[in-house]
Amino acid sequence: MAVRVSTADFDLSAEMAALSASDTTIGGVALFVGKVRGEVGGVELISMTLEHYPGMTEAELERIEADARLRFRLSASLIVHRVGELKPGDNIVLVIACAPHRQDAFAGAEYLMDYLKTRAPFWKKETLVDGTDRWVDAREADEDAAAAWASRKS
Amino acid sequence: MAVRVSTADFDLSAEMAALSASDTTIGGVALFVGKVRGEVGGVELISMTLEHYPGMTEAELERIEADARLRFRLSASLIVHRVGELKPGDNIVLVIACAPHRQDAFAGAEYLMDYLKTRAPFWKKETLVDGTDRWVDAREADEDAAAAWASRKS
Amino acid sequence: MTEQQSNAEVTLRYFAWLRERAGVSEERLRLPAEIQTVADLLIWQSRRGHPFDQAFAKPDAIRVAIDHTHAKPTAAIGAGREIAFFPPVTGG
Amino acid sequence: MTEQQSNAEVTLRYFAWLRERAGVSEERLRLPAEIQTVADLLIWQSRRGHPFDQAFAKPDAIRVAIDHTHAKPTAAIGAGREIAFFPPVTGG
Repeated sequence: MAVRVSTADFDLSAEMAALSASDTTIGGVALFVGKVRGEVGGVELISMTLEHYPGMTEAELERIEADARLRFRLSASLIVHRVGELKPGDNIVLVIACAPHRQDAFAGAEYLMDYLKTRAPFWKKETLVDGTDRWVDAREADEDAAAAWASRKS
Repeated sequence: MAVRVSTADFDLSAEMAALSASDTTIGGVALFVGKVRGEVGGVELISMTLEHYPGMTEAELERIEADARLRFRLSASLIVHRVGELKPGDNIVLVIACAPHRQDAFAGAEYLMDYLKTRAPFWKKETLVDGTDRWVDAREADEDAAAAWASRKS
Repeated sequence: MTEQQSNAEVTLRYFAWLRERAGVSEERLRLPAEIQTVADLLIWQSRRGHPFDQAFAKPDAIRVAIDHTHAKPTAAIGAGREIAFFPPVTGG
Repeated sequence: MTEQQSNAEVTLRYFAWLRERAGVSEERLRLPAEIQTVADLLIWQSRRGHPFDQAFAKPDAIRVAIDHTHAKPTAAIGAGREIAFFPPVTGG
């Protein structure tokens, strides 16, 4: 179980190997990568700048990971989130969930993402080609996705 | 959209880059890797040999991918499945689903895996440390997972 | 040409434990004309004698594909040229 | 020490558009003793005058964390040493 906040990019293959290579009880690994999209409402995006709350970010990501471990049978997990200025096509976030069975791996990764989106203190600011700068609004759909786990059995 | 059957291993980072690097409408990439586990019912596994039905395998995987594209908003997808003799810890299968939004990416990857497990003509034979060889039985839970999609709205 | 031989030649293929029990991976032959459906074909296999009788003793455990497409027991063989027999799949 | 100053010194932190509108990222001060809950604190901020009055004009749009943990409006400030104000998070 590990969390990391970094300006640097990550390498999927290396991260997955580090997490799963030594554990042959792992039968499934689910990964998710969030990327910067090139357009916002039809307007070209120049860059996206990610701010976070050092200290709380790590604490919150670790709480989310611990909750996921209580809920699903996970062998290992990782959350890497980038901060600073990113460009269209750049990676933003990586989540990995390793488990004996694929259902736990998938559910674990999705759970980590849903709670990361609604709980971890990151904020995105978009700089558009028309010269405007704007803080991204939180999406109600993300709140709903996280809330749905609370009413699910597993 | 692509499918591949191969004795060779795959590289996650390279496959994801090939699939998503040129498309900045992609906001989320969900990946799943299935791996060979080191034990079967408490008995150590020496190797797993995968047989398949050349021709039908590719046709079936392409049908599953086409179905997933009808059902979810996917930008790109990939299925790579290995055949031949594999060892504990080896990768068996890779599924990638790229989408503008993470829900479609996750659902797409899970759908591809659920149908691959119940429709694609692969068969696993396990060689155990006690000298026994046995064909793996199909799991009812896998049939249930695929059947559940038929009754879901999305 | 008699009624029994009016079906065209087909390729039968066998996979996994069915291949091992049948002792063959592929054969070419003309099916008797009275075989119309997948279910008919499975019954015919179970009556072909050793080793097919044992390989096909439990037809419910056997899946069939016609020309690379899954086929239910009620499916017609029709103009299918390659018919495959195998256990439920276990990939992934 | 008067009643008003009985609270210990705390660090207040501001993030994203709240930081920009408040014009400060961090400040250290003693909160008035009557501030017991997160809701009290948000009301106090909205009455501090420019630029806090504008930054905190819509308290429903503001989230609060006490010592690196999310806190609801009803939560007590208690012995919290670091209190952060920020908009709903948008990472991932």
